[in-house]
Amino acid sequence: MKRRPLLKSTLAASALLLSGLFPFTVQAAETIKVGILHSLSGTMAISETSLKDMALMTIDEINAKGGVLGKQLEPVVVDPASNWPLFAERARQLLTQDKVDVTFGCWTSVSRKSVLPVYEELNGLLFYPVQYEGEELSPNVFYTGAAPNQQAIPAVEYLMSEDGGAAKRYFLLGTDYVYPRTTNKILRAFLHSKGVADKDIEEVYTPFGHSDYQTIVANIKKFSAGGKTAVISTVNGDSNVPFYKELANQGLEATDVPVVAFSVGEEELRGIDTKPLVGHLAAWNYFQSVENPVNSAFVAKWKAYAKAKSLPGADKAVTNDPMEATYVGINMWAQAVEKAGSTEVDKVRDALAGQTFAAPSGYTLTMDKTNHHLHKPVMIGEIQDDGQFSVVWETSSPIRAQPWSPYIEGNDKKPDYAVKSN
Amino acid sequence: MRATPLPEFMLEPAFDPAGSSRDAIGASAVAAQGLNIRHGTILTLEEINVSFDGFKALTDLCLYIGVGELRCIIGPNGAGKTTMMDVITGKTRPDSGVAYFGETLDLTRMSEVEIAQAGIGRKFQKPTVFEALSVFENLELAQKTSKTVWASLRAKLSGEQKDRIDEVLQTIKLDASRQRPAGLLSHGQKQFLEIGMLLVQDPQLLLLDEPVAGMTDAETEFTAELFKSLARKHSLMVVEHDMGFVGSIADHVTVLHQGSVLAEGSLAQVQANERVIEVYLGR
Amino acid sequence: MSLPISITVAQKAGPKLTATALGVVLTVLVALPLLHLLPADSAMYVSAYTLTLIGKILCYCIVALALDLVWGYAGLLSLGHGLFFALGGYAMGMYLIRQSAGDGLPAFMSFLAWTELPWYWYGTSSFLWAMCLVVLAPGLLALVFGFFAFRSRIKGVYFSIMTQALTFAGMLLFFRNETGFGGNNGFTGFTRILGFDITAAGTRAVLFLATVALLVGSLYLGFKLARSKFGRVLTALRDAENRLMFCGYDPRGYKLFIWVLSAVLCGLAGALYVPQVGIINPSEMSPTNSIEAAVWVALGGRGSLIGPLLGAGLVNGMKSWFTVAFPEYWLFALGFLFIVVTLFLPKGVIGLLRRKSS
Amino acid sequence: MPTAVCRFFLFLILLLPLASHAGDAADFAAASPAKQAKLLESWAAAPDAARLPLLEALQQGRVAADSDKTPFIENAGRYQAVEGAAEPVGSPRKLRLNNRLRGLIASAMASHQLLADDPAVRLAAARHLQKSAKPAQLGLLDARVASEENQQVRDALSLALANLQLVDSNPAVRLAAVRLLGETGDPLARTRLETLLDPAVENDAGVRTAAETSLAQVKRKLLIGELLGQAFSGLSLGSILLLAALGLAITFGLLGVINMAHGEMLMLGAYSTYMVQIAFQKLAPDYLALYPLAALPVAFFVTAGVGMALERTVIRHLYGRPLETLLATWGISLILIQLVRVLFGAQNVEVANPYWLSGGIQVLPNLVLPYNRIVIIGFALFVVVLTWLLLNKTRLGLNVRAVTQNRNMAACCGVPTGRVDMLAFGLGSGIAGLGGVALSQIGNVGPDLGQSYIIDSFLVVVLGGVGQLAGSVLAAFGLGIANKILEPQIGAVLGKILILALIILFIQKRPQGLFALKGRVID
Repeated sequence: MKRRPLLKSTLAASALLLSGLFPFTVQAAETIKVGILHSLSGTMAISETSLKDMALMTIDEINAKGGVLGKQLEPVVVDPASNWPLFAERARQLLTQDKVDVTFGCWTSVSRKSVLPVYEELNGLLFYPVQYEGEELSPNVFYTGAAPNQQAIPAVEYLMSEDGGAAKRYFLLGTDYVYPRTTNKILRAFLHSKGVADKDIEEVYTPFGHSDYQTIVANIKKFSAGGKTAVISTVNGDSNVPFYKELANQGLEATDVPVVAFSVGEEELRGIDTKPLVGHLAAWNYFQSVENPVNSAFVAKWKAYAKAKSLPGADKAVTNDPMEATYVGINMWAQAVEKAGSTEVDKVRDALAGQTFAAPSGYTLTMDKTNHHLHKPVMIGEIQDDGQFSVVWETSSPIRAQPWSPYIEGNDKKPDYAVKSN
Repeated sequence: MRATPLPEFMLEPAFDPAGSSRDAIGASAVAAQGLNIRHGTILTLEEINVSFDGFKALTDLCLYIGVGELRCIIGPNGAGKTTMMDVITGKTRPDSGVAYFGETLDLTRMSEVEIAQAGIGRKFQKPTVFEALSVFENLELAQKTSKTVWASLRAKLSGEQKDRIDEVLQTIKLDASRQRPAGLLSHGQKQFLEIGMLLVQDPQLLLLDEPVAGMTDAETEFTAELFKSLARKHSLMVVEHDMGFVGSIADHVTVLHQGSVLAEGSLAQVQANERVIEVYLGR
Repeated sequence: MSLPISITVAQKAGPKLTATALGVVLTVLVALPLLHLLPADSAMYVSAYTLTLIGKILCYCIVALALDLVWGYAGLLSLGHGLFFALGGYAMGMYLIRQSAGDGLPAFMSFLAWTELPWYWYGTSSFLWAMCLVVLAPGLLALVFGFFAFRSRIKGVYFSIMTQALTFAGMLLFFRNETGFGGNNGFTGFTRILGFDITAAGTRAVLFLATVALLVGSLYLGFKLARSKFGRVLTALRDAENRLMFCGYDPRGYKLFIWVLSAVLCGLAGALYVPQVGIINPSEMSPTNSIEAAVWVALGGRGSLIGPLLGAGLVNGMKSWFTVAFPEYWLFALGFLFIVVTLFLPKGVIGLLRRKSS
Repeated sequence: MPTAVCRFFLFLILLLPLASHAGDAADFAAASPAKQAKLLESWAAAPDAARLPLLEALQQGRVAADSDKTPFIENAGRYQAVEGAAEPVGSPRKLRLNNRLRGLIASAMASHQLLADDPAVRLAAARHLQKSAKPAQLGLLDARVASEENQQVRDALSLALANLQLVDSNPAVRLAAVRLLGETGDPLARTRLETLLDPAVENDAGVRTAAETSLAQVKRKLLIGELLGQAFSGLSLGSILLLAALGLAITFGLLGVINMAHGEMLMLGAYSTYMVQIAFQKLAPDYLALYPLAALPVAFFVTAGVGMALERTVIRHLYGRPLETLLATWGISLILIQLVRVLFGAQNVEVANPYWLSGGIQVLPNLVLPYNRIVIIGFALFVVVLTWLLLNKTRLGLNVRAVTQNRNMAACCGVPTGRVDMLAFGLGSGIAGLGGVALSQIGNVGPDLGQSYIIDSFLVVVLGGVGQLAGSVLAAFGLGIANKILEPQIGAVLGKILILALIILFIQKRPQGLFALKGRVID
């Protein structure tokens, strides 16, 4: 009886090691596999879960129409659990074990940066649906969210206009990570170019998950005594509730100091009582409240889907910009596969250039011929008391993305087409 | 838990039963340690005051222990006996007062470890041994040797050291249990093990807090013999409630009361002292 | 009380069987990277996915082992070992990012408009110096923190919470873009290591073998320590620190030694982790990661060296499997596992294996 | 149909006041945003009581226009023509306002309200004009100051006027205005006075000197407001930390359970609040404002129940093995988080502040104390007192203290230790639930709510000294205030890092926390 413990532990250890060799996948005949790489647990689940559901809905819709190339799409959903190394691991698994033809996923920049080398190494295809800081252009990624010039700069232009309140001073408030930092850097350069002096720009960052905005709101008030002020908020999703609550309770109203947010959409407003926030702004490329037939159908479909799948909070289901970007991305990919007649990445990539799609935003969006970004319209929405936005300003036509912002030094030398990062 | 076989390096040559179990300490000599005891006093406590949040645990306590003396400390509960030991071993810093080990070592300025290394050994009121280690390992750790990290990383027991441990194991009658984890010993056995650990540590001054609590009569008697044999070569300070035990070992008794010395002398003397009777009988 | 189980296991199993069992595991671990070198269509081919997954788990195993040395033996529960792991990882990451950036600045710095490297980046393009940093950064931090903590005898829960505060502060610091470590994005997009392509099969195999070697080395070291007098002093320290002091041992030195050693092991594990998973980011320092490491150790059975390895392997293996198989429900499974193990397996998995065998 | 005709005329007569200004609403509805702004500015300069209903409706966003650009006012879903009795052609659409227009509407509204009968309304209007008055309103203000009877309103108006008079051509008027502004503690006055220091702007040396004196006065007042504000935010943050940590002070501090699921108890408390809010919305919408009060007992009993169930099933098997409670409660916390995520969704849910917790009280011109924070400070103290009473003045408290100090002895004395453990854990969890109710009023309510408070909670309890209620209170307020003193100096991120570093240093000095028990400690 003396000999068993180590033997057993050895067996257990090797069984464990082997478990990694056999991922659990069911092979179905003649389907096209589509990877969905969104966090369903951990801190990012709050934002990404609805993107997973939207992707599934879109795939259902395409399948109902007969699929792509006569084959059904088979979604492979995995949970990278808001853990960045796990994102890379899951991506490698999707590409090499499940052999998916395309992946829709990621929300944070860091998760995209984490999987990027994997997609480039294995020549995979990733659709990234969220607005981001730019400074990247990979041949293996298609960016269906906004680049800074498709969101931040038009928003500031609006704030400078008479209708936007003709702000003279700008309080740039963000969570301390790359997207706010880069965006604010671009904005500062842009503001300089418009003649705003440094003393009229204040840049403040808070840690992740910051929940006490007393001091910051007091500072905004102080700052705003020096002239018409607007706050440009790149505060990360979760911290917005305490920020807006503090703003309302300290009596800062949108008429005095409007806040324009780049990370607050319909989904985030679900967790906030919006009555005190009426008049604050957000800049996106799509709002649920946009009125056009495509959008009405899109919203209705989503609500029905949420109800049918009894998703949590289905009775209050809303659509938002990244969801629209996911929807557009999957549809464009399907069109491109049809055009290429193959799911091969290189062929699909070529077919995607110049692909168009009538999007819920009411515009026909075009995938740029070279730079892997969509041409998107920009809309400024005002928060309403029902948690929706009403569009107060929009561009007359879609804008071409500038992933390499001209306001960052050295970017003028970067090519405006996709190159592998190594 | 079962007794576990001993790793090879711990296996010992047979112990020679002819060795003197009485003289367990062996040939250590107090004077050889470099401790200055010119005036024949190994421990000096003068005007010691300790208070905890306003409660005065020790008040102007004065106490002297001579070299080779066996001193018993008695006193009712809360008299300050354990606090005094804490002061001597550096666990509690006195608010004021003088505490010297020998003539030169100021105990109030030394850390617990320095005090232990200087040669004061202590047995706790509640027997404290290293429960996860075997009896043998307990003694091995306590043994007098270099105790730095580096030394312990490369430590190997010499034959001489093993002999010492075996000798002490015999003395404290735990030879048969040498491989048992100390946590499985009975209360009395733990008491003996702790005494054994003091023996291998070979201190010049031993502080023993209620050493015979939980022992049978025979064990108590044996302990008394052991302590008497230790005196002269070592100095002992024994705190005990068992008057019979005190009577059987002590030549000199100190009575503590409310943090200071109430009486000192032979057991008969202090037992006849009016104030002592008052304190003990509450008259 | 728990006897250092490793000793008992080794004693009971006998050196021969221990060697056989270790030999089997080792053979498998050495074979895996070699099989990875086969052509991809070969039947025995081990994919890069499998290799990096197991490599990652092995790195976690080293962390678990390091944590077991301080927790299982010295009784110091650290809830901040993720910090040391991440520091080692960052030191390696600095080298890797310099490799891929070539002569220029790393990309994240150039778009913050920095024109030169901060002083602490000096020399990181040298592999040797980076390796020194891998040891020095976690080692020195552990030394300084440990020196003060052990000097003022912080122990038990106080110690745990302080280490947690330490790693939390580290995380916040590294999240700051101005700290100069890429902020939230950390370092990614590594291309070369020592001039070799980091995605090449050969490089992967070597990295994997290095991890195996480090694991075996730390295990050997752990066994040596556990069986030395030093190991026994640690156990004594864990159970009765005061008694040990009255025996004349200064616990500070002992604690400091094992604490720094453990931190350095974690740093080394982090350094091997980064090139294999391809990213290092401040979330490695998040307190939850460190708590998870404690959970691996407790699950496997602390104070047993082998147990924590099993724990780390088991939890991470399950996590990898569950997040694919039941993405929505894996947290339930993991949570129940923790509860069941604590309630019914107080000595961890290794305790169960031992009980079955007796 | 004579009656019908009569009625029609009567109706027209009633509409007369509106009709007499026929055109205002129609002009507005037909204008472009830029024109609308001009209109509003002109209305603000020449108030007319009859325009008030229109402005009110505009302010509330109830003005709509049909396809003929005829203006209507919406009233409970029905559209009523502003001028005349036209029926809407097609369905009217609300006028689209932007922030600039809203600001101008508020300003016009204020100048109209200067004519109101109620002095309180006039006062509020005058205060609003201090911020927003435009030079075009100079004449109006001048006239109102002269005719205003109420002293307070007149003072407020004089200040509003003074703001405009700073650019008056007469140096004497400017001087008087500057002197008057020195009396206020208004942050806007500071900016205005600062511009006067420039000789290029203000050519009169006397006025410049006066501006300097006034500016110093204003700055002093502002500083007071700022310091008070900092102190208040420190207290407020402290009270939040305290509420978050108080439950843990019992489950961890007294019972010794390293309760990693404590954060999830806070989360459950917050979700209970959400459920109560939903129930009120469905069942008793009239009393919706009272839902936080009703949520208190609900949250307490829900979390206490969950806590007791956990104690019975899991934690009771782990007493004496504190570090293993870490593992088990960590598992519990994972399960609870995912459970809530599955039941309520991963997104945050909406918990609204009722009216009595919204807004704040303006203490000084630059100091607003939000009601929710004031209430939470009071609530925190209330819970502390309650806990203290429970632990020190009741049989249960005595038993709890007995069990935590010496379990075996207590059992020997006939204390039912099992039941006491259960109740004590339930109490700790219940208090965490109360904390959750408070947290729901200032931050997110989502599955991860607990995770963001757990580290701070442990820091508070440990810093205060484990098992010391008073220590936790002191530690919470200490941390809160220290945080708020550091934040304005070095920013939120570095501030937080520095606080953590300070805690680590502090524990060096007092390894057992603030309130450590001194004396003989035997181990």
